[in-house]
Amino acid sequence: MSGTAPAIELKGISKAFGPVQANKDISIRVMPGTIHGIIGENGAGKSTLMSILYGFYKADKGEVFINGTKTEIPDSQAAIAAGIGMVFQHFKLVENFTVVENVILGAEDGAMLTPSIAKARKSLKQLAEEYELNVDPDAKIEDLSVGHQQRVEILKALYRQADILILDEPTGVLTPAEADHLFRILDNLRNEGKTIILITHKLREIMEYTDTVSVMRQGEMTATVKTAETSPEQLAELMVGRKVLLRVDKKPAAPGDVVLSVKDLKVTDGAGVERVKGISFDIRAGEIYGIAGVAGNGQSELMEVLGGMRTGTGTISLNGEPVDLTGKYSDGQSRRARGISHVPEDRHDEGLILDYTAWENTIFGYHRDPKWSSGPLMNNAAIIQEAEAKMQRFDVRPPIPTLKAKSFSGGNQQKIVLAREIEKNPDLLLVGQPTRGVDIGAIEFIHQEIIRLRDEGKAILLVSVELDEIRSLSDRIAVMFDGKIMGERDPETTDERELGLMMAGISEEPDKPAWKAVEENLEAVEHGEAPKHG
Amino acid sequence: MDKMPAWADVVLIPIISLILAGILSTLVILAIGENPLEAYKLMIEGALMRSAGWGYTLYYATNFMFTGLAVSVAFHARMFNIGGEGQAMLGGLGVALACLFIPWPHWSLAILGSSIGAALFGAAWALIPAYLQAKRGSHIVITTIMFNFIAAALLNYLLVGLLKPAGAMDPATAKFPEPTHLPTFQDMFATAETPLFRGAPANVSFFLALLACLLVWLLIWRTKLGYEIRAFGYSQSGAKYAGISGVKTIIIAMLISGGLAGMMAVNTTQGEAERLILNMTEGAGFIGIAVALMGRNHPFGVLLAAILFGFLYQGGAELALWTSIPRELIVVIQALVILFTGALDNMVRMPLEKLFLALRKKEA
Amino acid sequence: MDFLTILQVLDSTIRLATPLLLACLAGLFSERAGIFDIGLEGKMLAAAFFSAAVAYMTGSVWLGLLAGIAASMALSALHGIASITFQGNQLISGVAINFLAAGMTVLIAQDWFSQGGRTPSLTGAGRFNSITLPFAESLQSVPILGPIYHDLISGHTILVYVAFLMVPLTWWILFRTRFGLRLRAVGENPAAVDTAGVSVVGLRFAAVGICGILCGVAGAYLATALQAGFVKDMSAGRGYIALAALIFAKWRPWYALMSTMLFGFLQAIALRPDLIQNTIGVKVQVQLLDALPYILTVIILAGFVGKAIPPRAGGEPYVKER
Amino acid sequence: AEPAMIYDLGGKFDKSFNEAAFAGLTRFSEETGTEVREIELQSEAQREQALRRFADAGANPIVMTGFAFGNVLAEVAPDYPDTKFAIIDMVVDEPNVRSVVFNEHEGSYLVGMMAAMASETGTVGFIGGMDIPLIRKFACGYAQGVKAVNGDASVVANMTGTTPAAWNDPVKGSELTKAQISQGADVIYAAAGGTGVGVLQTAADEDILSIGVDSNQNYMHPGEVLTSMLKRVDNAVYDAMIAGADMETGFNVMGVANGGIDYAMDEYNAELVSEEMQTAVDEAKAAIASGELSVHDYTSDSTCPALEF
Ligand SMILES: Nc1ncnc2c1ncn2[C@@H]1O[C@H](COP(=O)(O)OP(=O)(O)OP(=O)(O)O)[C@@H](O)[C@H]1O
Ligand SMILES: Nc1ncnc2c1ncn2[C@@H]1O[C@H](COP(=O)(O)OP(=O)(O)OP(=O)(O)O)[C@@H](O)[C@H]1O
Ligand SMILES: [Mg+2]
Ligand SMILES: [Mg+2]
Repeated sequence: MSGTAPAIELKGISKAFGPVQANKDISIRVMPGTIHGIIGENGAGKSTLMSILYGFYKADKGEVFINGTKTEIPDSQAAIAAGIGMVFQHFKLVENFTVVENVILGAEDGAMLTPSIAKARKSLKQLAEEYELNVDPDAKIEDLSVGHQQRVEILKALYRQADILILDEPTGVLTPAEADHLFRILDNLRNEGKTIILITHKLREIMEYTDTVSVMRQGEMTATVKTAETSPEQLAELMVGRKVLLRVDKKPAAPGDVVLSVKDLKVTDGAGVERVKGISFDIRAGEIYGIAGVAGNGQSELMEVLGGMRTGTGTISLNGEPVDLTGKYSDGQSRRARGISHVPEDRHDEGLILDYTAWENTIFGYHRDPKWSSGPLMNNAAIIQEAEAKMQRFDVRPPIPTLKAKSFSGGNQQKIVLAREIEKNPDLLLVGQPTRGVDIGAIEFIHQEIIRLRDEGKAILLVSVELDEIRSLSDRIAVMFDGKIMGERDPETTDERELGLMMAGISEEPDKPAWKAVEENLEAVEHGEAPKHG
Repeated sequence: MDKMPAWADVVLIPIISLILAGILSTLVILAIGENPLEAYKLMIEGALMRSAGWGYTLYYATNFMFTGLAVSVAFHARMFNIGGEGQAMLGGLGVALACLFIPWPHWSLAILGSSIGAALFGAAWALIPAYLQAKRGSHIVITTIMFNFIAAALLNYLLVGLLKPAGAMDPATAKFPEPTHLPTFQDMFATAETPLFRGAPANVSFFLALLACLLVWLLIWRTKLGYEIRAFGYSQSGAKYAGISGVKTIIIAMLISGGLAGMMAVNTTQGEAERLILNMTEGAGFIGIAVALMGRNHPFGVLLAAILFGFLYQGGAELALWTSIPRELIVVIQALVILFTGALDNMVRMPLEKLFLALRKKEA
Repeated sequence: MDFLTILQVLDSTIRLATPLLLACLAGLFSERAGIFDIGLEGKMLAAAFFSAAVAYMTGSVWLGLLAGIAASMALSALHGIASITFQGNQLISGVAINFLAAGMTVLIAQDWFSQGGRTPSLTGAGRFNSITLPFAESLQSVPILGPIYHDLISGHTILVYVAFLMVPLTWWILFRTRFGLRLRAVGENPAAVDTAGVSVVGLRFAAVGICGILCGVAGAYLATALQAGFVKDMSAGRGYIALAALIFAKWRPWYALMSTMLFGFLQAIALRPDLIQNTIGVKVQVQLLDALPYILTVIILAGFVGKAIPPRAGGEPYVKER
Repeated sequence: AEPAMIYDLGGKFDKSFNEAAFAGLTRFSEETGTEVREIELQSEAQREQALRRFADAGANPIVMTGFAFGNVLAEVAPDYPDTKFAIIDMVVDEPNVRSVVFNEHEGSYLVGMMAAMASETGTVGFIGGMDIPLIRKFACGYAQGVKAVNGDASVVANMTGTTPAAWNDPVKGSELTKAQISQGADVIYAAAGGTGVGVLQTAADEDILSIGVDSNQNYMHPGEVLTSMLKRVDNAVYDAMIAGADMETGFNVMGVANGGIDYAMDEYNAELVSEEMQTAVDEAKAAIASGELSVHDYTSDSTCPALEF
């Protein structure tokens, strides 16, 4: 025990959301001037714990000590006063406000806005210099990239003079280069004596940047260790409670005929912005074609066009037959009838109707299939029976088809979607972010299922922001940046660095520091110019 | 894991809400210097203890079933159809045209024709707001309110001018011909020895409303269309993913909704007045909102809630007959019922959920 | 149409637009904070009754005004409790409030005055009388500007001037003060406000309260300035028109002024079938004139003014814990 | 048996004929000390219900206001041969029914004459409530009276609206009044229920003359209301109730001839009505009474010789 008091000490924190016990009797200590990592499966209670520390939720039980003094944190105001700042997993920014407006919101000086804004402008400039946190103070949030939005969140905290900064999964949406930049900033902050809590799913980040790490499982704190004294394998085991295979086992692919052929596909979104700028590729039977890229570079739109949710121009053909892209003669249902199944990126908003029962969800999108109905009426009994069988096969827990979808955990929800789409035995499977928000155990299972389908000779298009996932599943990897495919790589021969650069829109340019090129490129895109590199 | 058992959600909460509305109503009656017990006794005796009372209660309930179903079908697609009033007025027009200009040989055929007329006209009146919502994003709440006003002006124009028989005073059409008159409960159930439902306006369209409840139930919970409507209502992005067309779903749901609201006119216009009068809806379109809310947008719930509101109407009439309580008391009671069963639902729900959680914890 | 007739129509426009403007600004505060309010109608009605009743009983229109505001705020509080505290459905709460006001006003009026849900007529200090602005008389002879000043600008009740002053004031509050920033933020993203350490509930209640005050003034204007007493249902759908005007105005104060003036003008012109007949040369059915403001509203909403994007968090209760 | 009273949907305080009926009822119960059962309807379907419930309860006679009862009463009356019914504003041909109808066009004609004579601008106004034939009947009689005095006079006629709300929109009544004033009207006749309150108020505020309707409304703004067109529904109700169970049945036309329709003179408008005005109007009144002068009734053929709708 050293003489200094811990910056943060939580004692016996418990919190229930209705019947869900999100935090059970959690205690933790974080020393000042350190970066403390927290890892755990989805739903383990990490965000809840931090939200309690930030006064966003109120704990049912427990005490908080800041710098050794017991502190009541009934609301965020109190947390801010105690020097705590938090960057949430989903940013809490007002989209159509400018950066300064967001920064001063709640921390204004006096009742009038003008002086507050003037002052904030000045101190933003200072902070930008001090911590490499540049953003245009008059830009609207909705016009900024995620990376810059995140900077605004950090600026908000620093503007409120936070000494303790909590970051909840900050790198999930960043390019590797942006992530590097972020960690440089965090390093600076730590060197200034600030305390940082970092929640992440990425063991690599924990190992590289943190001083100490805590592991959570099912609402409980299972261990706190010094980072230097642990290993990724040990952390994974602590997280899931058993040994986990961190790599996927698969046989080499045996590609057959071309199933999907895409030529010069362009997609324009509702606001008139071109999101996919003329891409072409083929996928063969029995192979997994992985698309890597930072979220928002046109992958979602690509998937949506293929799935019939959007219109586009160009040509696609399935098994040699053309597919209508105008939306006039086709929609999601006719795509399904043609043998395209689609596991959407967002299971809550798209893949499932959360208020529908599991059995209703097992025919979602296929409900017009004559198999399920007699005349205008649906054959509910048959659907339920079939649903039960599917749930058994996909090990959905609990296998009760009459439960509402929202009462399943994330991993099981994803399994319901997969059961529906894979059991359809499609020619082409579109899979977006298959393991986002899914715990490690379920990830293993889902990966195996995808590979099984490939080995049965189906074509699979996989989109994921997780490089590791792309690399371990795909037979060919394409990287999308700014609506275009930057190039294709063989997973065996490429590496994270190369892919990371491509994700930022850069082919190798040895004479320039990578971060510099990255920044310039992102900036150009943001300002609507053509990227300078790539 | 649900927070509480389904029966508590479906039965307990509405009952507690109703009791709260009742308590406040009692206070209001006390405040205007009347005796609440007397009042409630009068209402119950007048509405439920005589066959003719039931004849009125069910007559009103028929209207509310149609408008309540209309609101709930639209609501399943997350469309808030406040235009029941206007759609019912247009439905009345459809009934009148069908009854006046087609020589029906028998009521059984006439009711078919007039139902189709009512549904078509009501649906047509819902079509424009639906289209504007689906295609142009015009807020359906506002457009349907506007369409209520426009319907009133249109009906006025027709009834003061074109459709009014020469020499008549009322802004109303001519009386419908004899063969279109619908059998009332009295015609159907009374015998010489047992004079039931004397003078009460309840008529065969009550059974039409029951049938509508059944069909709506089938539609929403048993058909592919209903599946799509609900899916769209729960999640528009989900519907898009599944290839369910938003435009189509909105328009179809609103057409069905408008058609149902229009069918209310079969009861009032063909069944009761036997001619189209200007004020034929009498606010039933708005009551439909409350009925749908109370009935949790389920046809069976709508049926029960419609009967409750029918009882309030008929009970209120009895109050007006035998006491000097102003008729607006019933409006206040309705407001309280809507408030507690609709807007303040969580006030009852939150503590109940806590209670059930605590109970469950104790068991475990 | 000669100049004086135009002035008269515009004068009528101002009087008819005033309650719409007040109600529209009321709705603006509420909806900017994310609380939809179709109960404007009911609040106006309640305020109209209580202002007239109290003005009659005390003989002071100012006390009447206060009473009207208090009544409207009481309904606002109800709306707040239902939709903010208990996270209920805002539309339903609004419908209930409209019913409640329609019933209660008549019930109480009958209990107090026994005049069939009406208040006795107000006289003298029980009413807002029109104000003649300085120099109105002496400037009347100045061509063009004189009549405009005398007939159009001067000669309204104080509440009309209050309503018009509310427009710049609302703009200033919303866009130049800390309160306004927070208010707008809470209608866009309440979570951002919450995590910035400001109470969402407090802000929303404040907005709903301001909405109550303005609806109260609108109702009092109907009963004690435009009229000399309350009759049942005297708000006659103005709350709904104000809502439509608010959407038309895209939730902005200056646009609110313009859109309510437009609606006021439509209503004023509907009162002058003779002018319409003279201008377009054909006689227009009264029923069509009567429906005209509503038809135009629909046409406007159909997107001829571009898409109106409501505050993003509008209509949704702020729920932290699901 | 005590009598019963059923008011039409407008309610008994409609500042119009229901209220006049209420006045008759009040006079009856004050004079005789008898309680009278009353109901204000709230829906169409209650017409029959109220009739039957009162008849079953032994009320006699049962008086109702409004033409809308016509159809229903024709069905109900035969079921209660021992009960007497009186209906106002409609004819029902049954042995136990007294039908009282009013020649409102005659009274409107008289006040129209007065308006034309009192007008200095040669323009007079009419503001109706909801646009229904009955109100057009008022307007048409009024316009004929105006033209009879001054063929060049113009009549500005407006209806308040097309929904029942038109009976209760004094704000719109006010604005219509102002609009009519700006068109030159300096006498305005309001036949608009509660909306008329706004008309009379604004006319008084703007210092022009107004004309009340149904009941004597001269008192509302002393010295500012020219006269009121009286429709003595109160008398009809009083008479029926006083006659009790022995009420004579049959057809009863109340017009200028039998004092059922009149115009109001009292201390409040004495100064407004000149000698010669009164003479002229009384002459016309006599002519109408004797049948010499016939005023066109709009509802007879839905046309009006003096006014276009
Ligand atoms: N606002 C809420 N209302 C109800 N339940 C909640 C709420 N927030 C979280 N939960 C539940 O509490 C549990 C813990 O959730 P939490 O968000 O803290 O997990 P997490 O560890 O941050 O997961 P993730 O990795 O997905 O961010 C989960 O079961 C979750 O469903
Ligand atoms: N020597 C350095 N080492 C590490 N990072 C640096 C270095 N110099 C600049 N940066 C960071 O790299 C980013 C890009 O630098 P650049 O000079 O383009 O800044 P900027 O354009 O003002 O920033 P922004 O992209 O926020 O508008 C900046 O955020 C800056 O903080
Ligand atoms: Mg989390
Ligand atoms: Mg830069």
